[in-house]
This record gives sequence, structure tokens and C-alpha cells, in this order.
Amino acid sequence: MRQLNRLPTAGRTDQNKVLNFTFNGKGYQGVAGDTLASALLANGVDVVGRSFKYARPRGIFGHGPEEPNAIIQLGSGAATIPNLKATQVELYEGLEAASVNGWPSVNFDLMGLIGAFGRLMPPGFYYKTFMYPKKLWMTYEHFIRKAAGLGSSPTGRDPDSYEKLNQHCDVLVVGAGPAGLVAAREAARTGARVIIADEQSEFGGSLLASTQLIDGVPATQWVAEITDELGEFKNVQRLPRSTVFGYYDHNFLAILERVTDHLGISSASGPRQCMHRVRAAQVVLATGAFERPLVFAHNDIPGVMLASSVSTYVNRFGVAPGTRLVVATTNDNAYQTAIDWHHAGRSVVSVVDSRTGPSGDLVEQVRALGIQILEGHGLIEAVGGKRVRKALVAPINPEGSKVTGPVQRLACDLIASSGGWSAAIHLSSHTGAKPVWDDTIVSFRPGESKQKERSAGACRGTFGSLEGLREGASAGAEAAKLAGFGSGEVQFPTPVIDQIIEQPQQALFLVPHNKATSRAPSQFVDFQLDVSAAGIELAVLEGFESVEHVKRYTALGFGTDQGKLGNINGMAILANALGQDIAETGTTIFRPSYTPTTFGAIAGRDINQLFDPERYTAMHRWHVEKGAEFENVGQWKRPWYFPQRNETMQQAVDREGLAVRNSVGILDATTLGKIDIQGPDAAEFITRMYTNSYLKLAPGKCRYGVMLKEDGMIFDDGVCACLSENHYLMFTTTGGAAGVLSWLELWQQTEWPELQVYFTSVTDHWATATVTGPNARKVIAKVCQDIDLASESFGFMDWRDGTVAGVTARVFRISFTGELSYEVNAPAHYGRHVWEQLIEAGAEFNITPYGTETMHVLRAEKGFIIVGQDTDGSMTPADMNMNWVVGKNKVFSFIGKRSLERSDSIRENRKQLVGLKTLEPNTVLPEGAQIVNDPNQPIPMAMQGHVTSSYYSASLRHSIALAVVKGGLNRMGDIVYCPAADGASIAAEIVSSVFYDPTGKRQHV
Amino acid sequence: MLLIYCPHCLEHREEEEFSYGGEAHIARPLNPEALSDEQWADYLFFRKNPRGIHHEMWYHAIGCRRYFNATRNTVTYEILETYKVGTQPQITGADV
Amino acid sequence: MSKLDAETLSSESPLHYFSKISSHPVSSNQLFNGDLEFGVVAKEVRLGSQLNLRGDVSDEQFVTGTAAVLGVALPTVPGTYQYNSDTVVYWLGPNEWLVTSATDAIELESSLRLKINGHIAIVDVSGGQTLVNLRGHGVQGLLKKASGYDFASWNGALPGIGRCAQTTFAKATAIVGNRTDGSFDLIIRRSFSDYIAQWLLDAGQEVGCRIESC
Amino acid sequence: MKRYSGFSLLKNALSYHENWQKVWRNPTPKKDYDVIIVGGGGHGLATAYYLAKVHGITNVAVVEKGYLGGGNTARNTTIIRSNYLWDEAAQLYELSLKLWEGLSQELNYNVMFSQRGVLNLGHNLQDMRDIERRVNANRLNGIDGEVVTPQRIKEIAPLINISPDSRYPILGASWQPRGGTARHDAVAWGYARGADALGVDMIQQTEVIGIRRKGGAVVGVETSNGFIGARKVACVAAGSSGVVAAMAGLRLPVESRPLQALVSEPIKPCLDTVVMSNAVHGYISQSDKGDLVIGAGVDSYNGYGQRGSLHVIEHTVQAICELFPAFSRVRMNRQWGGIVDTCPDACPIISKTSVQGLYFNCGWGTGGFKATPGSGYVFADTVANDRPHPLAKAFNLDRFNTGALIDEHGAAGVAH
Ligand SMILES: Cc1cc2nc3c(=O)[nH]c(=O)nc-3n(C[C@H](O)[C@H](O)[C@H](O)COP(=O)(O)OP(=O)(O)OC[C@H]3O[C@@H](n4cnc5c(N)ncnc54)[C@H](O)[C@@H]3O)c2cc1C
Ligand SMILES: NC(=O)c1ccc[n+]([C@@H]2O[C@H](COP(=O)([O-])OP(=O)(O)OC[C@H]3O[C@@H](n4cnc5c(N)ncnc54)[C@H](O)[C@@H]3O)[C@@H](O)[C@H]2O)c1
Ligand SMILES: Cc1cc2nc3c(=O)[nH]c(=O)nc-3n(C[C@H](O)[C@H](O)[C@H](O)COP(=O)(O)O)c2cc1C
Ligand SMILES: [Zn+2]
Repeated sequence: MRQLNRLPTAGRTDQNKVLNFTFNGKGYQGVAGDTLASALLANGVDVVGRSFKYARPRGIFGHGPEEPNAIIQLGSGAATIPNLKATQVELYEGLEAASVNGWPSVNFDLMGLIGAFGRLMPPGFYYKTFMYPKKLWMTYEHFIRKAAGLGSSPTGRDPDSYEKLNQHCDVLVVGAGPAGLVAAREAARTGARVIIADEQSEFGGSLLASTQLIDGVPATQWVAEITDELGEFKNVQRLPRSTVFGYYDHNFLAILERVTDHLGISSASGPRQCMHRVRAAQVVLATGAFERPLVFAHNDIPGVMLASSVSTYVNRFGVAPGTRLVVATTNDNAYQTAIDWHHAGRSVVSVVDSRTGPSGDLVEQVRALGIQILEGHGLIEAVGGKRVRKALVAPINPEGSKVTGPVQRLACDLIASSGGWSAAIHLSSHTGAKPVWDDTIVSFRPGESKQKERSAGACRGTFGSLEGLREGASAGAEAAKLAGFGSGEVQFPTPVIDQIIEQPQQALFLVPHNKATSRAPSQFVDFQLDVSAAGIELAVLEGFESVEHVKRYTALGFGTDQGKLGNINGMAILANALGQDIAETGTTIFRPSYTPTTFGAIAGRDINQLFDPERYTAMHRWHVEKGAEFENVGQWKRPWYFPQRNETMQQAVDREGLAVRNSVGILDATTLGKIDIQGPDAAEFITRMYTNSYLKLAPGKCRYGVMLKEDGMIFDDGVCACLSENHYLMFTTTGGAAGVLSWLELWQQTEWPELQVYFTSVTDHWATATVTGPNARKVIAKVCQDIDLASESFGFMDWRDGTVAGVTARVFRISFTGELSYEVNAPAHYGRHVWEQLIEAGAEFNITPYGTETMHVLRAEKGFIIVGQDTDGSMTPADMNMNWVVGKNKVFSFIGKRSLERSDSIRENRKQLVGLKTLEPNTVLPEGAQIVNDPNQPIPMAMQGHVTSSYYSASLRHSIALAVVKGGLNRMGDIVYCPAADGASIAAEIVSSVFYDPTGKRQHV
Repeated sequence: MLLIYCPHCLEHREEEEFSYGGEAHIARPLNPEALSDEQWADYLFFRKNPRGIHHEMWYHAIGCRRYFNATRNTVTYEILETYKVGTQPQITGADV
Repeated sequence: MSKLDAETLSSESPLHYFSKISSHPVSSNQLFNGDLEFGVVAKEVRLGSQLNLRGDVSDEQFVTGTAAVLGVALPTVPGTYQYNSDTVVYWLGPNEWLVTSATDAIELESSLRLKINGHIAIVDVSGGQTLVNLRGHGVQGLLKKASGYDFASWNGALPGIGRCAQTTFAKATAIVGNRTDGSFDLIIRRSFSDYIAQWLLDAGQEVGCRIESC
Repeated sequence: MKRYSGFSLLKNALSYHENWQKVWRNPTPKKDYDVIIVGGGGHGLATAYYLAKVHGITNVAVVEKGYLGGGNTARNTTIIRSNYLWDEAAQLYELSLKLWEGLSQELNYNVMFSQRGVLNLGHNLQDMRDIERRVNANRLNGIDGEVVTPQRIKEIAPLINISPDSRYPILGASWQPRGGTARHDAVAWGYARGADALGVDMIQQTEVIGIRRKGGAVVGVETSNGFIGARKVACVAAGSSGVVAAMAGLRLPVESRPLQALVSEPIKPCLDTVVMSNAVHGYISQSDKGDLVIGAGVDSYNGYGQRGSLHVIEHTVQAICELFPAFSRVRMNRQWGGIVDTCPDACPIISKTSVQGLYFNCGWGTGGFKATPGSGYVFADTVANDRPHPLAKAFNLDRFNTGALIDEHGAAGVAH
């Protein structure tokens, strides 16, 4: 296929390297260095998409991130990418792309018929209709939603990986146009660490399409030289294809680097994209400016483009996107496009200038080329269907508000429009700096800096090349100085560049039409979302006066281009409708992302198994080998149960539980938090934190305690052991470990620094094996000879140091099962060794490893609570029937004590922990079931509480449950009901929460 | 993401290393039992929550494990100073 | 535990299950043939003991006493460590240090307790953490992936004076120290070590990463 | 007020949309009002509407420092559900949900309330216990809901990852079919239009900077444009509630925190419900325009910045990629922040104060959008009758003294 519009001049492309690609299923050829957009234009593809609301045919309008129309779906399958802008997709061999809208095709879109009813869909039409009849709304919505969206999400897992780098630098330069390049060079020579990032595939910014000479050489050569020069500095990192997408607090910026996208392969060999998280001491913003389109009737027909884009396609890509050009402008700058077009050997029909008497250097050059200039004229309407055929031009008044003469028709197939330039103030706005309107440059400028940044060049509203270079250089030097490098003086001579004299531009945001705006053919402001000048005026008519209201009512700036083209025109039209000036009207806020950012890159490698650390105990591999099922407890993986052969969970749990009750079981309890506490005031401190007292706890002894928050609610529980005078070891719940440690530190460091006590986490140091059951002592005795295990000398709630399986260990006689129990703590490197030795020693007793589920059953049989399961942040010790653990006479008002005296804490019918026994013994109440007195009452029912824990108890041969019930402790023997989803309800009797061994004999043996 | 100068580590560190500890300089009542429910509630739940200068606690959780105080502007998020527990801020001031 | 026992008992270091595990973009066949270069070699180092030490630097007896026993001065400058051939003392906080030593923990603790007393704390954490030395040309890059800490800011430090920082490491935490040979030491918690190993293999894949446990 | 309908749209189209009526007037404030409402968010506007509509009190002004509905109302992820745990909260949110169900017709303004259902995922055993508990409580309170399996979740949201091998596998969810989303801006505009038609003055770009009292009673507000008198002042200032309370010498148990959200580029419909996960911390729905609307957890520190940050978004996007691996190649279009007023028990304050004639409605924190109609309804009633509406009683300020908190943190956990 011939590339009709390919020029002999190559620009920055390599015409010898031909690349094949497809668009909407049809094959084309482009060349290396093309973007998808330039290649499509080279092939004369006019219609690339359909607009969002009216399904109007749309063509390529710009050449960079401002592109509103050429939104495409790249590739297919799991690697497809929705919503890329064709102007930013670098062409590669085999590229496949498709339009995102248009059915059955972009060229013939049935939805386009809707466009004919556009009048029925002004802004806000949804809000005014589809309300009646009420029950049809969800049907209407179904169809509204069907029309939603641009491209399609992949449906499979992303085949690519993404990288993240934390970067630190002294000076970050954003943008590698002329201003950015010289800024980076000035900063680099001071020795500062410099990063320079640019979104485009190569450095140079607007110079890549420039025909200017700098320092006597073509601009692109100058760019190549200075880019190489930067490369020689060790302290400079150059990042092309890197978009600075967000500027966050404390000079933190995020860059998305597209590492392999341009290669077009799913990168088996490395990350597709890399997100740089940059902490910069100083920042230079040199992000350039966007050309503003003129708003005229049917300015969205394919063949209407930005003037600078036409020049870019000609000069940089060697593509002429048409044959006969009309330039419509308000300024001198766009005359360059006429010159470029002319030099490309194509015909310039006319330059339509809204001003009278233009005479700048470029204007004169155009005149000298014999090109027609229509002064004081506006291009009021484009004519055409899928491509421009004519431009309607007419004289307009000097204010630009009225057509004052007859309409002329200019036959053409390309309209280049320029309404001036808008500084790219996006990143400065991210910081909260409030943009300032400047009438002289007809643009917003960056507001007063809120961060350590400055802008230079076009993004600061300095549109002259020489001034931009000067500004860039001094910004670079200044930034380096403030970061502690160099003198702040510019060192390199300012590049020599021809000065072009330009005349003032005209501020013209809406080209008048001979019909009123409301009646003229649509004059588009935001192309992607089909927001027209009439739409904005309508919003005002309806009373939406704030710029934010207009944005939200019309969707102006909501698109994937975030209003890079449309915002200023829209705001100016709004200001005009309100009779205000633009400064008064203000602007909407730019926020990250500067251009859209891949979720995968934001997530980085922290996905799948690396989403959150998995914490393992020293015995983890043993559990895996034995086929344990695991439960997530916080970040820990804990064995849940150990199924044998084809056992169900219930069967395994029954077996494990019976083993503990009848012989001996072993549990990996390593995950409990452990905090070493030392210091002369340790006992006093611990006593302040727990509800009970530790002042008299002797070495060798342990005590169970409950911790409250200051609001009186239970927050953690565990055993605390006195290791020696002034030395304690505190156990916390698995999930509470980190929270408890910082809680202790908080009180010691901020409230009672006078208390001398140190805390150190030893959770990881110790591996803990709980050996429990009537045969526990016999098992321990086999592997531990240096502790006297006799109950008289090593009693319940004692601990001893000793050697277990040859390892120095600490053994606690504490019990969460109600059986005789030993918790063996050994340094974790020996954790598996000790565990295996215990298993071996227990073999003759059929020692049975059990998991958290069995542990839960066993402790529930004993009525022991689990904080976080039986409590929920609204439970006091009294609610848990645990007043015995509250030291009422403690001298110091322990944390949370005062709250226990509030009227609500002492209220009569608070929910209290009780046991429930189902009348039908095999029925297990669902955990979370609600409890009512009368299951037949009407809804809403009066709920009395809920089931917190519920199991089948194999040793008791009936189900057991713990529940919290209003006034439950005074309701023993009452029958209550748990209504189920199916309408049935389960009856249960309120009983004591201790089901097993109520006197506690077994743990004391 | 904030960059916070730890007065113990004597370095700026990333916010990810710290956890926020709430308003600073709230002394625990010496005799809670002597307080009315209202006074106790005031201590428990009521905070200044200013728009502007705020004295607040931070914990260098993944670092030196010390609590310290910071004076931060809650609108701009600028941290004007950090200082050790037990010392007073240099910067106080009316809300912005 | 006595040294004798330690030799006869089977212990498992935190990275025990990662001995000689590698990730590399090239095929695994090539890996073990010849000395293919790994950008990152993470080698777990066997230590005698790790003690967490607490005390008051204004207490002269504490400062001189620890120095006498350990043979290195207590670092009091934040973010630094002091060392000799078999002992390293890392500054962790204004009253907190980590001592790693070739000496057995119990022995070391009791010698320390002989010299220092008052309000101090000595806690054996040997079982709770491990030291991994990271070397190779890919290490600096890897650290940039792992942490927001600016390790490059250490480059100006005087040779012989170690820098260290307790900071975030991927989604876990680590104490990181530099070494004069350009490599870095990483001290990580036992329960997170599998995660960190997996993370190193993943993040080091491009340059090639090899883990050697002790 | 001219009614909206398909017919009115047609008629106006024929006259080139040149004759539409203003949705609200932009009046100059009167000297004084019966009631001044501080804050023109959804809640303030709804309060004004119901004061006029239900209580006949029309001499009302809503004073808004920025533009109507520009606070959290403009910034939220628009999730609506009523499946709260505690009776008090459930009843309040259910009143609201019932009002949502007829709101477009009530206001003659299509707020696009879309009952596409809400899933709250459970990722561990305790999550599932809590889900059971909440769903059971909801059922007995007459609120729809069921506990669903991973397979059923997959049917409802086909792109979701229910693999048991994920780091935090999905074990189940609660499913409230009547929940969904609404078009947030339209809610504010619809209420404003309705209130305006009943005579309420909407005073925009006017900041309340003081609350004037005489004796123990309010007499009006100082604003950036001068004093306006009022017999009653009702404050509905969300993130700024603490600041407004301070003007009357009051303190509130609220702290203002940033809450962040983001949207993707619009993509073709692929998620037809709302998915929330507390454990991995992210929630997501797809708007009628096609963008994925994604919310984060609340920031850890106080702030009035209304900006987003990167690390919070990173965490949230990781969670979304965990739940929906297919979205990895979709891209973030915009991120922002709101300022939410968080209460210690994650429940609102709807209360009289110690100052006669001064009322507060605040503390909705991360989840008040769904309450907009109900909140306005009970608050209007409270202000009109100078006593708490029965459903507002439990939400008085005194609960912080007595300890009778309604702790939605503890057990329900889910924030939005
Ligand atoms: C990112 C995000 C996501 C959320 N997601 C959800 C969700 O999915 N579901 C849900 O139910 N809720 C959600 N919420 C919470 C919800 O947005 C709020 O609870 C709700 O919108 C509060 O409404 P409001 O009218 O009280 O507040 P706002 O809309 O904030 O209104 C308060 C108004 O008071 C004005 N004001 C303040 N001070 C003054 C003054 N001095 N003078 C005059 N005017 C003043 C403000 O300008 C503002 O307009 C979310 C919030 C955020 C930020
Ligand atoms: N005469 C006029 O009216 C006029 C108007 C505008 C520009 N110009 C000319 O354009 C040049 C402006 O130079 P300049 O250096 O200021 O701008 P530039 O446009 O040449 O370069 C800006 C660069 O910044 C990059 N960029 C923008 N935002 C970015 C982001 N967030 N992340 C990464 N990269 C980003 C762009 O890709 C671009 O390469 C001058 O030569 C000037 O004369 C003239
Ligand atoms: C539900 C919802 C959907 C949104 N969708 C978009 C969108 O598609 N495009 C867009 O640019 N912004 C979208 N926004 C964000 C708004 O542009 C804006 O950032 C947000 O309301 C906060 O206001 P501010 O940025 O002006 O402070 C959306 C916001 C919400 C609450
Ligand atoms: Zn620190």
C-alpha cells in the first residue's frame, strides 16, 4: 500500500526502515520513527474514531498528549491496552490497533444516527429525563451504560511486569525541550545529581519539529549535541519516554518510564514500564506549552488540526496530512505552518487571520511566498463529512464577536488552526499553586510556588525561543544552587538563535458564526466529550456559574486528555457568558495524572504473592510437608488443621481435639507476640497497662492479663511472666503484637518518661511449641532432663529455664486448652529441631499436631475468649465476665479504668459473654448468628446479641457456642433463638461459657 | 508523601517509616477518677483538629522507634519543625 | 547454648531453604555451568550472636563498660556503626544498639552484665534475625527498588566509618549497613526472610540474583 | 419550577435550548432567616429541602463557601448501601436508602440511582464471621442482604479473581442487591433545585467565618460578605465541622482526614456492581461513563489539603490489581482527595449543642454520601422541632460522655 502523504524529506524518521502494521484490521506501512498517528496520516486515514456522545467521525487533531480524538485499542488478548493516543504510540513492526468506538465500523457508525439527535442530548439531559415510569429506570440505565467507555479492558492476567525505583536527586528537570536541556546542563556542571525526564521518545521537545538554527546548526543537531553532552556527566540521568505524571507534597514526583512499549513485545526480558518515585531537592519545570485550537462551527471534522501539529507532521515525520491547506490563526506563530506546508510542496490556500494588519517576520515571509492572507477574517465553519471539503470564512469585527461581511468558501482538505498557546502549568498546579491569568500572553501562568520548584520556558508563558533558553539556563543554575551546588550563575553562553519579531496575538476563544451560538452548527470546545460552546452557554443559562459546576455539568475537561486543548477556550466562553473576565472566572484544577498512568506500573511488583509479606514460623516447612491447610492470621500463615488422607476439616478437628483431651497434642504457637521488658519500673509500668497487678508477681511466675484502650474496651490479652527482678516477658495476641509494642512505647516515651523501662520485640527470636494433654508431662520428660517437672515444683502458671532436646529453652506452664500444657520456647534457629524431637518423643503417645481450628474449639470448650472474635472493640472485661482480671483496688488508675465507670459501661443490660447449647445437640449454630427471644416476632426483630464462636465439640459430643447476650449472665437456662436465612430458627439454651472441666482440675495436674 | 526529619536519627526519612500519633501535648489527667464524665470524654475524644498549625506526635516505627513531635501545617502539609517529646515547639500560631 | 551443642544439633538459619537458589533471565541450565555473573549475590552470614542493647549514653559506666567488653566503642552518632574483626555495634536509636558478634550470646550477655548495670537492657535476639550480605554490580540498583532511603548519600562517608539505617525494605523492614568493599549488609527478621528472599529473586531477576544461605 | 421530562427536553430542543429555566437563583442574601444552613454539600442542601418541604420552613439560606456540592459531595465514590451492623446505624441508613429509591421522582431530577448491588468481600475467617453477623442483623432489621460464595461473586463480577492461591483469597462476601451508586453532582443539584423552588436561598462563594451569639443563643453568622441574622444555625460542614464549631467556642470529637480516590480512563462496561474489600483495602465500581471509580482508605493524619498522594494510591491500586488482575493495563486518569470528618466510633453526630439554636450534623467520615437523603430528613426534623428526630437520638453528642458509642469500626469495619 502506498503512503500517499509521505514526503521525500524524512524528518526524524528513517524511511528505509519500513514497518507493517494494521489499523481496524487493514494492513498499512509506516517507517521507523513514526508514531501511529503519523503513519495513519501518511496513509491518508481520515477517520480514526467516533466521538463519545454523538458518535461523530473524528480524525487526528494533535501530535502529542493533547490528542482528544485518536484514541485506540492496541493489540489484543491479555496484552491489549485500551485508550492509547495514536499520537503517543511509537510505531513498531506488526503493531495492531483499532478504533475504540464505532459500530459496525468507524467509517459507518450506526450510533452516528444519534448524532442527528444531538439536540436532544444537551449537557445534563440525563438529569432531566429517564425518570418516568420509575420502574423503567434500571432498563434505561442498562442502555446508557452500554454506550459507555472508550476502549476495552483486557480480561486476562497481565503478561508483563513492572518496576519501581526510588530516586533521589538534587535537581529534577521535567521536559527536555530547549529550556529543559539547558537547565539540566547548567545544573549538571555544578556536580548536582540531575535527572531530566521527557515524555517523548527523544529529547528536544518542540525543537524536534523546528526548522530554526541554533548556534548555527539545525535545531535537531543542537539537540543531539547537548543531549550527548548531558550523557557524559556521571551525575546526570537522562530519561526519555518518561512522563512526570504527578507532583506531590514535599517535592515528591512520580515518573512513568515506558521501557519496552515502543518495542511492541510483551517483555519476557524485563519490565514493561518503570515507575520512578523521585524525591528531588529542587525541580525545574520546563514542560512547554500546548497550542489552542480555534472554536468554530464543525471544527471537529477530520482534516482540522492544530497548526503546530501540521508543522510537526511535515517537519518531524515527513508526512503531509492533506493537500490544500487553510490556516486559521489569531497569531503570528501559525504562519510558520503555512511556510512549512509551502516548502513541503503543497498548496496553501489562504491564511485566515482574525487580526487586521499583521506584519511580524513570519507574516512577511508568508507574504513574500505569495500566499493569500485574509486579514480581519474568521474561519467560521468547516464543511465536510468524513473529511474537510471547504472552509467558510468571513470578515469579523475587531473584537471577534460578530461576523461583519459575506461568507467566502475556500475549497481545502486541511485546516490548521491556532488560537494561541496555553502554558503547560499542570505540574505546578498539582502542588496547589494557583494559576494566574495573563492577558498579554493569553494564557495562564504558573502561580506562586508552593514547593521547591520553578518554571522555565514556554510553560512559564515565555514563548520566545531566546528568552526561554535564558530562563532555562538560569533556572537550572538557581535550582542547583539552592540544592547546595554551584554559585547560581549561568556558566554556558546563551545559544545563538535568530530572533523572530512577532506581533501581539488576538485573544479569540470563540470564532463568531452568522448564527447565534445556540443555533450555529456545533462549535466544539472539548472534542472527546462533545462539549460545545453552546453547551457551556446553556450551563450558564441554567444557573451553573462556577467554573467547577460548568465542568461537572458539561464534562468539560473530564476526558483522557484532561482538557489540554479545551480548558482555556471553555473557561473564556464561560467568562464571556457571565460577563466576567477570565481571571475572575478562574480555572478548574489540574491533578495527577498528567497523562494516564498504567495501574500495573503504580502497583509495581507488589502483586500476587508479593502483595503482602507472608510470615512463616521456623516450623513452617514441616507443616507444609505434613499437608497442613493454612489460615491467614494477619500476615502470618498458621496451620489451620492437618487433614489426614481424605479427612474433612470437621473430621480432622475432631481427631485433633480428642487427641489433646485424651493423650497429647502439639501446636505451633510461635506467632504470639513476645515483648521483653526490662527496667527498675517494669512491674509498675506493666501494672498500669493491664487491668490487674504485676507488682507482686515473683520470678518464675506468670499471670494472665487484659489490656484496655482508654475507652475501657478490651484491646489485647495475654500472659506476662516475671523472668527476674525488673525483667518480664509479655505475650500478646498474634495480630496485636506490633500494636501492643507501639502502645507500650507510646505511654513510656510520651507520658511516663520517668518510668525506667525498655521494650524489645522477641517475637521472631523464639519458636514456640505447645505440648498439651494429659500425657504432656511424659513427652516433655523425655526430652528435658534438667527441669523438675513435678507439679509441686513446676506448677500451673510457672515457667522454668532448661534444656529441651539439647537446646537451651524456656518452658511455660500455661494452658489455652484447659489441659496440662507446656509451652516450649526455643531460639528459632532450633525451632524445627525441637519440634521434631517433641514429635518423636510423643510418638508413643500418638502426639498429634493440631492447628488453629482445633485450638479454637478447645479454648471455647473452656470458655476462653479470643480478642477480636469474641470481642469487637465494644466489650469491657465485665462484658466478658472477666471482672476477676480487673484490679479494683489498684493504686494507679490503669489505662481504661476510668471509662469503666461511665454510665454506659455500668448499664444493666449490656451484652455479656455466655455459653449456648443448642437443644438439638448436633446442630452447630452459625458464627455470627443473631439471637432473639421470640423467633416469631415481626421484622424488625429485637436482637439480643450474637454468636461469636461456635463449634462441634467432639469430646463433649454436642455443639457448643459462645455468644454475647444482653444481660446474659442473669439469664442462665433461658431458651433463645437464632433465626436463619431460610426462615427456620435454631433454639439454644443459655449456659455457662465454661463447658469443660469447670473447676480447672485438668490444667493443674 | 511527607518527608519527615527525625530529631533522633537527624535525617529526613520517608513517611512510610513513620506512623502518626495524633495531637501532641495532651497530658493524661493525673486523677481520672476525680473527673466528671464530660471532662473524661474531653480527654478521650475531643481534639483541636485545627486548620493550620498543628502540634502532633509521630512514631519512627521503622527507624529509631522513638516518638517525637512535629509542627505541621494541616493545609499545606509543610512541616515547620520536629522536636523531642518533653520539649516545647518553637512555632505556634494562629490558624491560617 | 554451649558451642558443643550447637555443633551437634541441626539448626536452620532463616534462609535455610534458599540455599543456592537463583533467578536469572538466562536459562537455568547455563546458571550452574561456569561462573555466570550474578548482579546480586545475597549471602547469609552465620553469626555467633545478636544482642539488642539498651542504655543511657550519659551513663559513663555504660559507655566505657560496653566498649571494654565489645572491643569497639558504642556508636553515638545516629546512623553509624562501629566494628572490629568479629563485633559490630549498630546505632538503632538514641538508647538502642544492635551488637552482632562471633561470641556466643549467653557468654557475651554475661560478660556485659558484669561490666554494666543500672537501667540497661540486654536482649538476645539471635534467633529472630539474620544477616545477609549483598554484593554485586546490581546491588545499588536493587536497594533503590527496595527502599526509599537514599543510600547513595553515604557515598561521601569516610572509609572505615560504617553507615547504617533501619528502614523499609520492600514491604518489610531491615537494618542496612555499608561495607568498605562496596557491599551491603542486610539484617532482616526471621519471619519475613522468606518474603524478602522471594522479593530479592524477583527484583534481582534482570541482573541475576543468587541466594546462598548459611 | 418547570418540570423536567422527555417532553420538556423535546420542546426545549425545538427552541434551541434557549429557554431553560435556572436550576437555582443566585440571590443576594436577606438580612435574616429563620434557619441558616452552613455548608452547601449534599447534606446541607437536603436539610434545606426537607425543612421547606416537610416542615414548611422556607425562610432558609444555605451558605456555602465555594460552589454547591463542591466538598466531599463532589469527591466521593458514590457507594450507597444500608447494610450497617448496629440497629441505630442500620435504621438511619435504611431510611436513607428508601428515600433514594424514590428520589429522582421526588426531586424531578434524575440522580441516576443505580441499584446494581454492593459486595463486601471477606478474605479471612474473621471477615466471614463479621459478614455473617452483619447480614443476619440486617435481615432481622428488614434490610436485604445475603452471604454469597466465591462462585456467586464471580457470577456477579466476572473479572474478579477468586483463586484460592491469591495472597488473600476471597472467601465470600455480603451482597446487598438494593445497594449501588448515584450520580453525586446530580444529588446536590437536584436538592438545590428543589429547595430553591420552595424559596430557599442558595448563597454561594460566601464563607461563614463566625457564629454570633447573644446570651446562650445564636443570632446569626458572620460571613466573608457580612453578617446574616438567623434564629437557628444548622452546621453541615463535613471536613470543616471542627473549624465551624470553634467559631461558636465548641469542640467536636471529630478529626479531619484526607480521603483519596481516583478514576481510570473510561472503558467499556465490565463491572456491573460495586465491590468493596476492607482487608486488602480498596473499593471499585464503574461509572455510567465507563471510568473505574476507585477509593482508598483514609489517610493516617489530619489534613485539609484536598490533594492526593502517591503512596496511598499505590496501595489502593495494588489492592485493585489483586482483586481484578485484568485491570493492570488500564490506566489512571485522575486522582484527588476530600476532607472527611471522622468520629471515634465511625458514626455521625446529629445533635443539638449547648448553644440554643445551634445544631450540628457531621462526623459522617468516609461514608456519608449514601446517607444524604436520610441525614437531611432527620436533621431537618431535629432543627424544626428543636429535639432529636427519633432516628437521630442515638447520634447525639452526649454519647461521648456516657460511652454509648455505636461502634461501626469494631465489627462492621467497612467504611464507605
Ligand atoms: C474520596 C471519598 C470517597 C467517599 N466515598 C463514599 C462512598 O462511596 N459512599 C459514601 O456514602 N460516602 C463516601 N464518602 C463520604 C461522603 O462524601 C461524605 O460523607 C458526604 O459527602 C458528606 O456530605 P456533606 O454534604 O456533609 O459534606 P460536603 O459535601 O463536604 O459539604 C460540606 C460543605 O460545607 C462547606 N463549608 C465548610 N465550611 C464552611 C464555612 N465555614 N462556610 C460555608 N461553607 C462551608 C464546604 O465547602 C462544603 O461544600 C467519600 C468521601 C471521600 C472524600
Ligand atoms: N512563539 C510561540 O508562540 C511559541 C509558543 C510555544 C512554544 N514556542 C517555542 O517552543 C519552545 C519552548 O521550549 P520549551 O523548552 O519551553 O518547551 P518544549 O515544548 O520545547 O518542551 C517541553 C517538553 O516537555 C515535555 N513534557 C511536558 N510535560 C511533561 C511531563 N509531565 N513529563 C515529561 N515530559 C514532559 C514535552 O514532551 C516536551 O518535550 C521554544 O523554542 C519556543 O520558542 C513558541
Ligand atoms: C464518581 C466520580 C467520577 C469521576 N470521574 C471523572 C472522570 O471521568 N474524569 C475526570 O477528569 N475526573 C473525574 N472525577 C474527578 C473530578 O474531576 C474531580 O477531580 C473531583 O470531583 C475532585 O474535585 P477537584 O479535582 O476539582 O478538587 C470523578 C469524580 C467522581 C467523584
Ligand atoms: Zn528516628
